[in-house]
Amino acid sequence: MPPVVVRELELDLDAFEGPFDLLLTLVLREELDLAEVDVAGIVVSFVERLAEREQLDLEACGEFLVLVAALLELKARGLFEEDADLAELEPEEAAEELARRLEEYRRMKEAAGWLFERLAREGDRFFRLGPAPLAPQPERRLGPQSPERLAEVIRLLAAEPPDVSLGHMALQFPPVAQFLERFRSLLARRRRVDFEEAVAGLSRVEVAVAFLALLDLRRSNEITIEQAAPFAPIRISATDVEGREPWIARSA
Amino acid sequence: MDRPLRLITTSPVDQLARTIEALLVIASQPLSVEELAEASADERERVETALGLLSERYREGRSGIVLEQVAGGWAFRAAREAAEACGRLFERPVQRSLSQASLETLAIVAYLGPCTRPDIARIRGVAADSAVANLVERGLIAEAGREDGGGGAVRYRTTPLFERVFGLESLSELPRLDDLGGSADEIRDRLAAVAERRPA
Amino acid sequence: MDRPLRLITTSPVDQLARTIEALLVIASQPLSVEELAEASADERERVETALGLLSERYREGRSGIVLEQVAGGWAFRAAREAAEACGRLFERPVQRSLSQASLETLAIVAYLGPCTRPDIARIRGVAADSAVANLVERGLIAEAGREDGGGGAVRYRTTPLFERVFGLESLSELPRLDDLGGSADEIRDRLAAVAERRPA
Repeated sequence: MPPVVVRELELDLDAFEGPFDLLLTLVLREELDLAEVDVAGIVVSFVERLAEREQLDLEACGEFLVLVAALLELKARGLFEEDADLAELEPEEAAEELARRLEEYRRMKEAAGWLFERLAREGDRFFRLGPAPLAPQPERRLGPQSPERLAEVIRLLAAEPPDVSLGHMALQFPPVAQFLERFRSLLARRRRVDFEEAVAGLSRVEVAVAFLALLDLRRSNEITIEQAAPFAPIRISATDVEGREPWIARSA
Repeated sequence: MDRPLRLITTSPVDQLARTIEALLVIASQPLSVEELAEASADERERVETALGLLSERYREGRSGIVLEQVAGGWAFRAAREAAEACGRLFERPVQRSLSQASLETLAIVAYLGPCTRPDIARIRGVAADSAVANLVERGLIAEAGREDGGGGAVRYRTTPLFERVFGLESLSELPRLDDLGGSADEIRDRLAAVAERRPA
Repeated sequence: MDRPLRLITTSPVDQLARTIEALLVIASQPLSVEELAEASADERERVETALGLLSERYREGRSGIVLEQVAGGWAFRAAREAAEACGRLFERPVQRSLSQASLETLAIVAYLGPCTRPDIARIRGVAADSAVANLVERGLIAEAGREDGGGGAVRYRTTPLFERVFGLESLSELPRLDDLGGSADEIRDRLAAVAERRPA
């Protein structure tokens, strides 16, 4: 059976249908809102693909984990920009928090499954919606109201919403283009660049965005990415104009 | 003379009668013999026979549910002996206050003048359809023409009943909101701007 | 064994049972024992006894009208055996099936409600706006005030219609959250195993 090629993984999500690498590209170009993307759906597609094989494809798993982790982090940034404390978490704490959220979501998914089955079972229960044909007309009477309540409600609607700072997000979420330029200028000076080295000292969000920039460069065939083993250093080199090779993410 | 046992045997007409009971108890309108025959996939004559059985079963003095033939067909109603109890059920206690959704919608219409459902939704940040329908049904707001000289969305304004309930001679007696803006337009712009910054 | 004759004698409980039949046949919502007792001006215990009699009379297989305990009260519905006939004449309360997104949103609101759209998005990891709008339109969830004492995002809760459509006596009939989903430890162990493989 041929190896699982992660970037060719076919996805069928609510917000997107097509191969995984197209999805990444659209997200990077901000043509697709990450908030609309069901990452769990991507994971399920991948797991289904893996299950078709008899052997566990470790290489594909590693590659997939890295990609999905980057996607999740970006998405988490977008959805919870007010959770500034999340960025300060130690890796163990972050893993704990992630496990807690995954668990919560999994329970809700099961609850949704329970509701689905219940609805199917109750499909033959018919009851009347609305008033009976010959029922008396109910009269809804409203007691005296104070006009002050109306002014109060308008003032509440005019009050600034709590804790929203868009500046925070702009600060924490650097544009991908910034890293595209950074890698291009590095590679103009050096034949080969070590990813870890290039992103040393950056925050985790910045590293994630840098990684997505890397994938975008790979897509446009500007660079070649090599990794000897999972978690081994990622080496980036500029692609020779004549000899553009396909993307190789090899394991030892 | 009672023959309720006939309804619970398994002879076909009794089964048809049960189907008709089911249809009538969930109907919001009287059902004609044709509708009943079509829904139960049975013949008109047999439906009429079944209705005869049911009229006998559901009649005054024998059941709290009474089957009645009215203009549009057949329908269940409450027995007269239960009229007093039914009156108590439908006599709603005077409601002391409106829901938050209704209050916000009403305040927007009162302060900003005739406005459309999209206007209200933009300021509240959520769809206003059910709140508007509720206030129209209560007679607190009413349609007031359409936007753009007739072609656009329906506008709503407050009614004289609204002024009575809120103890106002006219809308000009509403508490002033000078701190939010000098005119309805200024207040509208301010509310719309805040709404955009509110979490969805 | 059938005893419909009991309902047409004039003993007081049978008369109360007829009053309750009348109330239930015209009610738009399930009626609680309290509401029935208040409308019929009778005692709770006697209302419960009468409901016991009526449950026996209006049950599946015996009558086309079925008395059920649902959404915190008692209500008549059509017998299941008449579902086909009912389907020819009426729309199901939830005619089209709900999407996965809507079901998940509904589950979150049912378990954690009242909650806001950002709360739902946080758990699902996907924006919930269209699912929420869809559920509001179907009447399965409704607005329930705003967060932060009035100025924040709109909160939502499930409606009595939700309980009726899903045939729930109350929300407490939903499976316990603790019984759903695997153990969190399993996920933690797997994450820990991945972390250990990473060179320091």
